[in-house]
Amino acid sequence: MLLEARGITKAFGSFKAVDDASVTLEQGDILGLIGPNGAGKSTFFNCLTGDLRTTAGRVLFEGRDITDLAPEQRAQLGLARTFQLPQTFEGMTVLENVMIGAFLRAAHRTEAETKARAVLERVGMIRLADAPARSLGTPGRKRLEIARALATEPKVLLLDEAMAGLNAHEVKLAIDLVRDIHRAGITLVIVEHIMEVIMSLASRVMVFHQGKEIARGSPREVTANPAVIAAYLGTRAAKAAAGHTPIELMGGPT
Amino acid sequence: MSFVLVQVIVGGLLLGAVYALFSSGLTLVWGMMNIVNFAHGDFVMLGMYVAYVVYTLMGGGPIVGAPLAVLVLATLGVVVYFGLIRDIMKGPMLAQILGTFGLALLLRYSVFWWFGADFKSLPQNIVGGTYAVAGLRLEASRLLAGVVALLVTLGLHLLLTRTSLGSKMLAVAEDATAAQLMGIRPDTMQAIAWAIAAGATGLAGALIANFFYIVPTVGETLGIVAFVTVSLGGFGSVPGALVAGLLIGVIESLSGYLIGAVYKDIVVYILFLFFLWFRPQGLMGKM
Amino acid sequence: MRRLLWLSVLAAVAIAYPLLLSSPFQQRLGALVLLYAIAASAWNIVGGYAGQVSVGHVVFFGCGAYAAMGAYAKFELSPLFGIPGGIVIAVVLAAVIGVPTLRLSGHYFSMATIAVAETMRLIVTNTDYLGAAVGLSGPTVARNIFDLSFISSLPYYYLFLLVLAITLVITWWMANSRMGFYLRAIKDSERAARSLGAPARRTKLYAFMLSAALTSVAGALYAMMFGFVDPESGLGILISVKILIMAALGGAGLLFGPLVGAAILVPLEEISNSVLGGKGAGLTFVVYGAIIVLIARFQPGGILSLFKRRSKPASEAGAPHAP
Amino acid sequence: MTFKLATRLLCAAAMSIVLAGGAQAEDKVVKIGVILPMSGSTASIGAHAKAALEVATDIINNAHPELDKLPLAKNAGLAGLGGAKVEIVIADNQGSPATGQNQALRLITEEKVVAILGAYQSGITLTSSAIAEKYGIPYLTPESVAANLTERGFKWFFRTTPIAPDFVRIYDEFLTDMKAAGAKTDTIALVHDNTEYGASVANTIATGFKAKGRTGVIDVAYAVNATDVQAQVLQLKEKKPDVVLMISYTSDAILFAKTMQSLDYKPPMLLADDAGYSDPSFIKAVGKLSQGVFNRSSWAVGPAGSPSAVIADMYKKKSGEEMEDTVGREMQGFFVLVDAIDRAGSTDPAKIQAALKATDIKPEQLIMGYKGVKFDEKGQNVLASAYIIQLQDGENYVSVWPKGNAEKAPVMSYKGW
Repeated sequence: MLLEARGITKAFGSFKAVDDASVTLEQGDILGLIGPNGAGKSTFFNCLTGDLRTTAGRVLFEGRDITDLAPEQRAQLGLARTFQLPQTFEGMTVLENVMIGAFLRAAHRTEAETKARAVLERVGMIRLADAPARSLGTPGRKRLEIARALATEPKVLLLDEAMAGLNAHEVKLAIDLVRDIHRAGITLVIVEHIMEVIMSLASRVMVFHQGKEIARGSPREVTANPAVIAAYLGTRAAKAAAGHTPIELMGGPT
Repeated sequence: MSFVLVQVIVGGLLLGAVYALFSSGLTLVWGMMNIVNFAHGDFVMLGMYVAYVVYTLMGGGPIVGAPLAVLVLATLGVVVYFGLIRDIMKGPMLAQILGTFGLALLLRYSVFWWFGADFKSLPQNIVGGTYAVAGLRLEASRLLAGVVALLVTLGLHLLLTRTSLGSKMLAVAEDATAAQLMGIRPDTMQAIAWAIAAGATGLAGALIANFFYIVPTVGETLGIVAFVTVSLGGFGSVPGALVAGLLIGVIESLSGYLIGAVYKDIVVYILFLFFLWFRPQGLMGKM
Repeated sequence: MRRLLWLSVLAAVAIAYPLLLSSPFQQRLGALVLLYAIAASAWNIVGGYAGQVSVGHVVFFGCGAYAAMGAYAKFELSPLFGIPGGIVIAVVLAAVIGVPTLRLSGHYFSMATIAVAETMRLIVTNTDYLGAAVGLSGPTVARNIFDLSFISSLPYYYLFLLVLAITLVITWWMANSRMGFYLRAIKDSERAARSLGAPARRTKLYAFMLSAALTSVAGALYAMMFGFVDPESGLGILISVKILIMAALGGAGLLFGPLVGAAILVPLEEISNSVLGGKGAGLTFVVYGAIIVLIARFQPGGILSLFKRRSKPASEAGAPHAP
Repeated sequence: MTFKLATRLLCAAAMSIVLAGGAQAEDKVVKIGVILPMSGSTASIGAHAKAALEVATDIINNAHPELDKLPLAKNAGLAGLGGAKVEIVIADNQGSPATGQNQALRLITEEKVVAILGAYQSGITLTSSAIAEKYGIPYLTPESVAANLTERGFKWFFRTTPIAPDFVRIYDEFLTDMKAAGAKTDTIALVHDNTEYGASVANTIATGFKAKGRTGVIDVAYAVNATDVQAQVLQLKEKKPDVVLMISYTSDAILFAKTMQSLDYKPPMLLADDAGYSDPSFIKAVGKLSQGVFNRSSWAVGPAGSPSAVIADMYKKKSGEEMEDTVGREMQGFFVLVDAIDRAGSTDPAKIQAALKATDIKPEQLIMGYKGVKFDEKGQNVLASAYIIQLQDGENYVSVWPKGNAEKAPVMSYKGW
């Protein structure tokens, strides 16, 4: 077992954003986290990365308890992430951005630069290496985030809505990139709004609603689950929508 | 509790109200625009000089001086906003420190150039003497400042929480781009905020002038007090500045009386650092 | 290559300056520029590269100044002996201040450093051992060369030049190491930097301690040159602001930014004071203030950002390229 | 290359200074450097002192037979140097010991002054005189009172002003006389700030009083430029000292007067140690709240036609202010320095130094109430002294002690407002 979360609860005051959620991740998985806005999937995600401290529950990585480790320590162990709103290092070039990731496993500048260039080559951004990162648009920034995370040589890569704000063509390119990453042996956790992405990528899906896990299984199982449809649309609408597939309801391709 | 101690505490409360009064403008722009105004103390100083000019030219007291100070400083606030702040806001925090510190020197020494370095003072009791209430001595000019401090705090708080202007200003503070999409002009809102903040600061200066000395460098003394008050109260929190001001006033008075006046500022700073450790967002600030 | 050329020109100018402009006042101006450049460069490590705007850096400056003067006044040693002590005190103090305050972001950090500096100034003002408000004096008549009490500013000039060169080399080396990259990343987004494995707090703390140590050296050199330190000149918040302004004006986060800032502001201040100060109308500061305002308004990134090498524009930056 | 540009600018500016200096230099001009606080929180002192020194320069450079008792006044210019004129070059110390030292260097090396007068704040006098010592240029401080200044073994440093041990003697004698006249002087509160002036003077007075058997000394210290002094006034009100001795700068002096009135506190006797209480701004601001305050001053206006009255008049014409002790000491120091240059008959620093060492000025040749001017081997004027003056009407100080010099009898109880 690569990554495991047991009974994660995260409360802000009296409000429980995540309530007793558990998950296990095996080497080679692509786990999709879905749910409507405010369902708690992002909070759960941030508990896995260490950006948020859990109120209760444990997080284990390769059997080791990492609940109390800071994000940088988890990165050291092989956990990498991207951000929903890209956190580009604005004052640096594209290459330097990736070097920050590469420095995790490279002590010297030249070594980090070599590694970063290799990663840029791999994600198809080598031509932009010397461009200032602030000149990138949203798709570029999203991809740069992935490149930076890859440069840390992670075992698990957690993508937080890596495709939000991209057009259909760009989404396609991004999906190809994720597949490529997966083929390289990296396990993935994806938080995503776009069902198409989940459907085409995820091997397993976990659905959140109001802080609780309401369903899990393969993408097809989950999307057929009435509780999931109800969560997305409300109970009444779910009844009315009976007969449609959740993919259609959730704005996926028909 | 000894009688003197009561007088010390009452004196501290009045002093604290004054601190709150000249800090409210700072907390407003700091919270709304995330900008540190190093020239704040010099805005207070300008308010004091307006009161002084009103008195020497026409013998007027705070009834004329205070509104005029509000007007003059509010105008200055708008000018400073469009001339400087609007542009340095886009820059790094360092540019803001640079710009407002330069502005502080410019204002301070322009006044110095015009009025000279001599200490000025308005006549004692320009606002109706001192009252003895149950043996406590209350100076009318300080009482007036205290009452105005409460009114200004209340007024600013209501403005921000209860009026559409206030919610527009807060919307700009929250996210200028989003506010712009909703049809609010960030420029106008921020200029208004600067006018209000500078006006309130000018008012504070005009009222403090009734019982304090007036000199071009007085802003240095008052500015740092305002900074501590605002950070203790929480950046952007007007009620926070009031509570922090009162707290600092009472602590200064008590420690000045009980421990010794040379240590009172140390007590305040250490308390402040202690607070930063446990509650870095200040008394009433949001994270 | 071009860079190397410029560097050697700069070095040549710096070495030749006091020989070309040899009046004592010009030499002293040169020495002062270098002295402030040392302090501002030291500040630049934490304020420029790491983006942690410390307004209380004078605390470390004071550590050095008091240690140097204390070595003489208390133990009759050469003030030079105070330098290591000053560094140790500054570094320890930086750790004590840094651990709690570096978690704070932005303005809170600035305010905390102001409060620490003011507390320190008030404590020293009331400590008789450290000379209280009267301050500590250095050797007025040099007993030997190690007292560093010279008539000419020339020895100071070259000493400062050496220390500045060391400071800049350390800064350059840091900026090109993992630490420098991490600091710049933390400045832009601490959260992202941490997610990529940058130990943000530790890195900031190290930068703060390094900066404190170098600032302390600047303070010691300052006290040696002027032969005196008191709470106002060694721990006054105005010194912090002055250092900060020089770095910001030249270009914070750039290697030569602080030097450029010092090379502009120090002569501006001294010369405008020499020309206008005696008239007593405060005009010195009107001019000084106006110039700072104008630079902040029109060149918010500092003077050097004007000359910064334009990076290649990312013409197709909008879209990523598929492999 | 910005550094190069700056260097070039610097060159140009420095050259223009030199050129400007060169253009002004005439054959028979003796330049004297003056370092004063012309900006910052003590700038008003600098402005007043500047006016006083301009009056003094006028007295020296032009014939003033009405002041013939004073050396140098009668003839135009310096007789000892063939009628050479004196020119003062004022530099702003900006309240900073570093700036003070830089300016001392500039005055010596760029302006080629033959001597320096300065620098008001003791810390700045300390750093700027060190430069003069290294260059071998006479340095006279008319004002700075810190004890350590004359303890450095300097050979070029002189001080005309009375210092803290002199204050102890003066206050002790004054209080003894007042006690004989019926005032209670058993407990004395020393109210002082924590600056180098306030703390060191209070310290010396406390120790000195103890040595003279005055044991009832209460220490009330506060931080300079206070925002509020209510706690201190309440402390005084509670402890009820017989005498309150104020050692304060103008800002705090004004605040104390206002607070005493609002808290209705009148000590039986209020005695001030010069500084803020001598500032004309203090009298204008709160003189009417401080009627009856005693003050130490070496300055007192004599009868009409006396040198001090003539000078007070000239000064008022120049500055619009009343003459007072601080600027008086400044002016006196300047006269002593120029007198030495005149006697030296040369602008050679060593000769001026020798002349200063040989100074022996009699009381009638002075504008201030010193018993003369004569320097000991450390450079301190051993004959420095002061009067006690009183603000009886709240508008003008009159000298009330010692008797021989008194204009009016002291009014015992403090009137306040």
